[in-house]
Amino acid sequence: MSDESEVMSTDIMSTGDRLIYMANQIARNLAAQRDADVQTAEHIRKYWTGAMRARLQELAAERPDALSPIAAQALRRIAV
Amino acid sequence: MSFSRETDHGTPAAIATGKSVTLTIDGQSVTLPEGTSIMRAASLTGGSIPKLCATDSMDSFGSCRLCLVEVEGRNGYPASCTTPVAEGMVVRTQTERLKQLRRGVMELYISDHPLDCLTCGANGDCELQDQAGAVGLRDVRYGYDGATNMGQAKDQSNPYFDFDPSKCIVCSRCVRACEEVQGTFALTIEGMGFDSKVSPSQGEDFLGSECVSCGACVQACPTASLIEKSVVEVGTPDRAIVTTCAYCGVGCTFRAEMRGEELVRMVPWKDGKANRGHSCVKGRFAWGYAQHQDRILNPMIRASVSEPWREVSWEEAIAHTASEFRRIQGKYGTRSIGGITSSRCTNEETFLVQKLIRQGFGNNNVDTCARVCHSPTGYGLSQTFGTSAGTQDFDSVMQADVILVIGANPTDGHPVFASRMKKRLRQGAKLIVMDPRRTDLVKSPHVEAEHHLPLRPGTNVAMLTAMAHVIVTEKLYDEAFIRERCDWDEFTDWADFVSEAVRSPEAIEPLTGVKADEVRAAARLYATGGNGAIYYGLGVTEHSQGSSTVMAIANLAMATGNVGREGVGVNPLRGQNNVQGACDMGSFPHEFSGYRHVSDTATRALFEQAWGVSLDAEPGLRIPNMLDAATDGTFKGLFVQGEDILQSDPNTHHVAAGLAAMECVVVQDLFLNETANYAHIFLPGSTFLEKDGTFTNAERRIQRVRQVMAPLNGYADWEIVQLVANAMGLDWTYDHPAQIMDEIAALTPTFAGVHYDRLEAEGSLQWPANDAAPDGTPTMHIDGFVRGKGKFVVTDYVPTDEKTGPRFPLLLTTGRILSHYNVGAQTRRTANTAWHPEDRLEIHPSDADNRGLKDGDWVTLRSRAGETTLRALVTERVAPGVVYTTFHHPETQANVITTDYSDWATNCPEYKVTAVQVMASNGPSDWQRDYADQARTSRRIAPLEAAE
Amino acid sequence: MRVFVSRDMASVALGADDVARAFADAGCDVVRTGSRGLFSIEPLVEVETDDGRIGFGPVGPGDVAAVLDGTHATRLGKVEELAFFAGQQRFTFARCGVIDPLSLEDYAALHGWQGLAAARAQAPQAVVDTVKASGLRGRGGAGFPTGIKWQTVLDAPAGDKFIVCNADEGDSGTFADRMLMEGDPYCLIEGMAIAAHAVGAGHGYIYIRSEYPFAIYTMRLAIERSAHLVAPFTLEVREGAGAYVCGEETALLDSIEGKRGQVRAKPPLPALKGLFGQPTVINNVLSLAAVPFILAEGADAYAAVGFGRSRGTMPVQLAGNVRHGGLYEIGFGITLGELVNDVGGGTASGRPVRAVQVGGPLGAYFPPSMFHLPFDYEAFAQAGGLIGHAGITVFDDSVDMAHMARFAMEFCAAESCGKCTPCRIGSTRGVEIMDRIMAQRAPSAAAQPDPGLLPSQEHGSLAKALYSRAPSRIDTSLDAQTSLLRDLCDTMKYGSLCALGGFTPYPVLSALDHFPEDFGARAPIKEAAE
Amino acid sequence: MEEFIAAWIARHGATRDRLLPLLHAMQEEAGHVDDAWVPGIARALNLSRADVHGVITFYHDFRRAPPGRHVVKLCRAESCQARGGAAIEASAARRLGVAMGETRGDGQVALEPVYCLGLCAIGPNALVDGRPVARIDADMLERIALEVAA
Repeated sequence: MSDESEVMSTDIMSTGDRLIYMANQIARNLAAQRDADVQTAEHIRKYWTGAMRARLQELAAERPDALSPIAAQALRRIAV
Repeated sequence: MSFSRETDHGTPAAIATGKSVTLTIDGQSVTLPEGTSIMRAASLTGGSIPKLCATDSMDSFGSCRLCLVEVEGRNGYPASCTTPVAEGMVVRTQTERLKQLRRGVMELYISDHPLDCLTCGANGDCELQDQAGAVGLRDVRYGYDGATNMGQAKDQSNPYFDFDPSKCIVCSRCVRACEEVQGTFALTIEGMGFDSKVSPSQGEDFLGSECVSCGACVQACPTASLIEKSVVEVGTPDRAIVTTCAYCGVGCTFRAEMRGEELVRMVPWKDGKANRGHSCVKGRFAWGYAQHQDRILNPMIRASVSEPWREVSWEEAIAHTASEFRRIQGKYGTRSIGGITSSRCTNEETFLVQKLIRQGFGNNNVDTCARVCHSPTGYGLSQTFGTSAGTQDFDSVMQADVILVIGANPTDGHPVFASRMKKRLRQGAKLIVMDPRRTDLVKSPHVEAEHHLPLRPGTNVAMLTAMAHVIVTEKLYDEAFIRERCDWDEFTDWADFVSEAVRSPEAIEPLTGVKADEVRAAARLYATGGNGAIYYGLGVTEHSQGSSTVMAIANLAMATGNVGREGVGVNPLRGQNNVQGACDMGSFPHEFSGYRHVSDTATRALFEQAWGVSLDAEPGLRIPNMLDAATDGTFKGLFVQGEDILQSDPNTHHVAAGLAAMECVVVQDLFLNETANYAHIFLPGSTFLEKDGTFTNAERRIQRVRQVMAPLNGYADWEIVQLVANAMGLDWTYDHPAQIMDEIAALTPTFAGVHYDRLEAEGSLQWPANDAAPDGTPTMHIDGFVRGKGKFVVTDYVPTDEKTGPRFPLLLTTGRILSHYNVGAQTRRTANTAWHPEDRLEIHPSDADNRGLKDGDWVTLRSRAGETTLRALVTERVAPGVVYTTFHHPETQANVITTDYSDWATNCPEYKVTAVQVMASNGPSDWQRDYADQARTSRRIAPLEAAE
Repeated sequence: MRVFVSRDMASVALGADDVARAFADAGCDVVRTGSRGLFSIEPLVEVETDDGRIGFGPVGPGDVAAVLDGTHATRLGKVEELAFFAGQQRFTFARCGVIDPLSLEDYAALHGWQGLAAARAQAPQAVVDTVKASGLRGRGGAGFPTGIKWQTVLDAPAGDKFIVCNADEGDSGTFADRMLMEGDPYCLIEGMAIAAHAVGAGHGYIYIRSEYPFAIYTMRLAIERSAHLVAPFTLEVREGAGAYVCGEETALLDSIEGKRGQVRAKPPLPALKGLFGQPTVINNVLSLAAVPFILAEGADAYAAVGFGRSRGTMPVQLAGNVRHGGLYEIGFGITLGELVNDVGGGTASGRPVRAVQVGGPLGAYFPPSMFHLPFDYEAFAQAGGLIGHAGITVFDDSVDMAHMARFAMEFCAAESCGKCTPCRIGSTRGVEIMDRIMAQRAPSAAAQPDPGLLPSQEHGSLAKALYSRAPSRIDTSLDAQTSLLRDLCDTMKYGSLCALGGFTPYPVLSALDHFPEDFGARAPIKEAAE
Repeated sequence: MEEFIAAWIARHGATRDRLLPLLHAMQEEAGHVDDAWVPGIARALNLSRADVHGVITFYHDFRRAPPGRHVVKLCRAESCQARGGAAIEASAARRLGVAMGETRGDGQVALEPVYCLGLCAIGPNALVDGRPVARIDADMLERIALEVAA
């Protein structure tokens, strides 16, 4: 069994980093739209599992500056 | 021999002019379209005129002179293949005089032809043999002491067919097929007069010539001069079953020609509406993998991936699968398991896998490999047009005036469609190619793009927005179309956005590296050149802005009114045979079949009522999220059907880590693929030749796949899924895929009218096929857009985070080559390796020089995600600063290099942009060696005795 | 003193350059002209005197003095008054041999460009009507009415249209195209410009066979110098590459398009879908060169001359074993005998004329018994022959007609484009049949070899196995091979895609029918007509 | 040869119908069209190698191997035969020591057939290194033999 740790220096984002990165990326690509934060929220509600949305809430709380303004505003719109 | 060959009317159907003509042939009055040849007219009305150089897949040639007829009032004996019918014409086709002339011609033919009919590979299937009989040849008075073309060496270089010049009657059907049908022009006639000889390229053997081995010439050859090796070995076929190819998204239909139970050859079906009687090397010849010894035929299980496999009975394997999944759900929760559907299995099988997961597992953790190719298409086109599929059928290209190809290399990826596109280009349509590489469509024999925009990888949105800038600022948009079919306010928003100076071709030139006036010229041509048709591939979707690019494309089409009629449209060239079907069937975690969101209560109620369970309203995990959840310890079980995510998905380390963290990985496939290295249960799958079902190709055409031979592994894939489902407590009672399609039709509005009896009758249907469109929908959005008004979406260029820098100065983009398909699992187990035995790194001479690299050297390719080694191919096909490779061979594992950046909307991986460094290497990287060892150990199968 | 010496390829082959140099060295002002068209008097030198140009010929480089002082033995007087020239009606070849081919002034002085001016003053349809009224028919050999061909191209929908001149004159015994291109190039150019105006074509090609280097050189220079006069119509020369079949119009078009010179099936006619798929006028050099006269002098002047439906003049070429070989432009209707005996003066060898081939290698052989035939498309067709490009090759009684029949098949085999079966395979089989016939016709052969016995008689089982196709069953007797030759000719004549395979039976069958004795026949089928 | 082709198409254009003119120019420059240059020609005119090979092998004029130092093209057509062409052909082959249609072993002279030079009243004719020669008889043949010996 090849021990995972010896594998080449991997550049895998942790799950948390990836969720932050995904949220910011969605926000950045919808920035040019009229109501970017509403659209970002709608997108996350439509495509993310409940667990992913909940995890993002926790992360946003732990690291308030991690999310971009649009992403942060969008998150506030997502009730759950 | 009663083998029902398709009737060959000798000449193609006339180009419709609306007018028809009445004439008499052999005393019978017939009425036919103007322009029809006398030969075709006779054939269509029950008559038959001898022919050898005429075949209805090509224009008439008039060289064999067998088809002479008499026409009242016209002297001499015109050839019926090259003489169109005329009003009031009186034709006689069977007079004594004609018989005498035909015998005279045949006597000349046979004076220069070997007499070995009884031992010839084409015995019983040779037009020369048939015609010699038909004209009643009894004598060859010329004797055999004169000059002949016999006794020439046979060319057996091509792995699939032989070329025997001694049996050639120089009818040029092969040369014409290579020109008109395939468009490669690899054959010619060498010399003149009696010494005329068919010659690949410069008189070389076929394998060494420009031939791409599409098989059109072999199919066209009336004698045994060009013949499949399988026919020579096995014998001529005696029955044929029409089925659909399991390789790319063109969806070619073939006649699987059998001799008893043995498949002799695959011949493209003339009535196939996607391929119109043409094929490529993969569909035509590379089907040998179905009987390859690597096929796993017995189920196997093991406790951990470090142990060798243990063969078990089906019952044990199925029960073990069910119990493991239930165990994991018990321990880690309902959502701790999920599955991946295949884009290579049938619609019915894909539907059952997502049903197993939703009804059986009770969650929406289902995804498909469309995730990594055209998921942005689904998202982008549904946002703008309201439907997740291409707008045209393939025939539509023949009405196009301007063809814009973006991020696609059809001559390699969709060869049969590329041949039809090349034919249209030779008729005068103009071509624009937007691709970092100088693909064949940019310039190759008889094809030349009007404009090539070699943009830097990752700058698609900037380029398309700049083209929009030109179209809007120079008022080239179709205002009437926009006002009628789109939302004017949304258009003006979009128009103002794209008009800003910062989005002009001049502004983005430093970014894309393409001269501004080239961009302006291309934009003007697309907008004003007549019917504008856009075809795009993974070079659009596999980017961090894949979805934005698709929407930018849709914007261009709407702005110029190029939607809703023949010859225009937005056409994704979908990679795999059923990737469109896989998406249609609800393989994505967020939607049911027909692209309806899981949160939509009405739709969910429909499925809950049909399946008798309450369904999860929450979207499930996508593949990358499954792997993340696995490393986090919350996702422990995975069912993978016909998919090899370890080789095809990006950032191999990430995939490996995810798989390794799971407790039960079930793989259902033909061979022990790379993903199986981390699997605990292996359920042997069946090939497309061994089961019934349907595939849906890139033009939404649903076509039948018919069982040609009994499944070697004992079950069709849908039967296996049913076994697992019932073992998990469900009570599925399907005994034929037709019933599954009926269920799909009942639950999916766009498939409402799709049933097997209709598919048998019509040959194929393009969805939506329902009461609103009883005969299917060749062209979409004719009157209005599916979503009502076409939606202009503002798409702003956002640079990818994958940046080049001193450590990784070059940009890597990936793709596919003609002879291989996807990860090569099938094609590597056929003779296709003759053309592409290893993945090569294409690198520009200047980049190679300043690294001291020569063509063929071993090089190390390294990105921040990983490193591998392969041999260099120094070429000007790639621009300076850009390198390219394919991902067909596991030894190179190109995807160890690709990073985990992906499309913002669908997480489609950014295969096309990876910052890399290339340097001389002295051999395989450590990782490759470790990987090879791991793969070897993991593929051991314990010998049966040891198990007792 | 001004003297005129021909620069025509034939004259040069006979030493005209040395003669010209000798006169130049003697201080004369030497004007190089085309050839007058009578090769027995070449190299010809014409001296300009007060009462016109006095011709001397043939002249050698050493005869300068004798010519200049008028005492040279071969003094001919005014060349146009010689019998060979006086009897001609030179509508097309009027200037040939008189002017400096590349001098625009010389050309204009003799009615040059008047036809073009007349044409450009009329509407295109009017020009086409004039050509129709003239009764001009294709001089290449098909004899298709030129006016009707132009009408089809004029009526074709707009878009690029082309004028193509077929200058692939590959028939043995023909050189009129060569002479005209080397002697009066502007005449051809003017004809093509008129055609361009008549049908709305912008560009023209002149496809000249590579065996005519002088004509290629002269035409290219003439095009350059006259470009301004024919603008906006533009012209270019395209050089053939040694394929006789490219004299067939569709093979010629494929050759210009950069392809193998293979014959295309018709329809579509080149007039509708010709060069690069566009409507194309494709005519022979002589057809186009006749047009300036017709436009300048009027259709009636041209139509007044002729015979039956063959209107106007035909530049006949006398060749082979003939005393006065050369170019004789005369109205249709003159008989074959008058041409061969009166104009041609019989054979050069002095032996009796045994046969003449009319219309090049695909034309029929005529015995003296048929010398009554009037030169007319229909008359020759009825007599089982053709006029073709009006070349007459004379043979004396030393000719072996079986050898000539064999050569007809050999020539077809050498030049067949290889596309259609009757010609590709038939021509080679034809040569083999003739070899068998010629091998058995030798009168000294004591006993006729037993029909069916091949020299290498196979006894083994292979012969038995081949059964109906065993070599021993193939009847190689004279009668069998002769009837096989007739069957082959039938297949070639009615089966071939074009005239190469289709007309090769003309020389073969005419030789067999009119000269059976050369084919070993015991009794000649037809008594000689005399 | 690549430079020659590039220069030529720069002046004359690179459309497909330029193939024969280009082949003529190359043969004039180098005496023949070598198989090795075909890929370059094909790339220049955007044709396949098969297209170019098919054209080169179709036309008699184009040679794929270097010609003899001297080339005698003797006319074999009917008019020259009527004036004794066949006999001259036989003696020419003997005198020059090369069969009709071949190049002599030492590469000094090639005797090639041509079907009509348009000098049909003054045959037998020939082109000797491109120069027209008429009424060939025994001593003219002798002069030709000496000329091509050089």
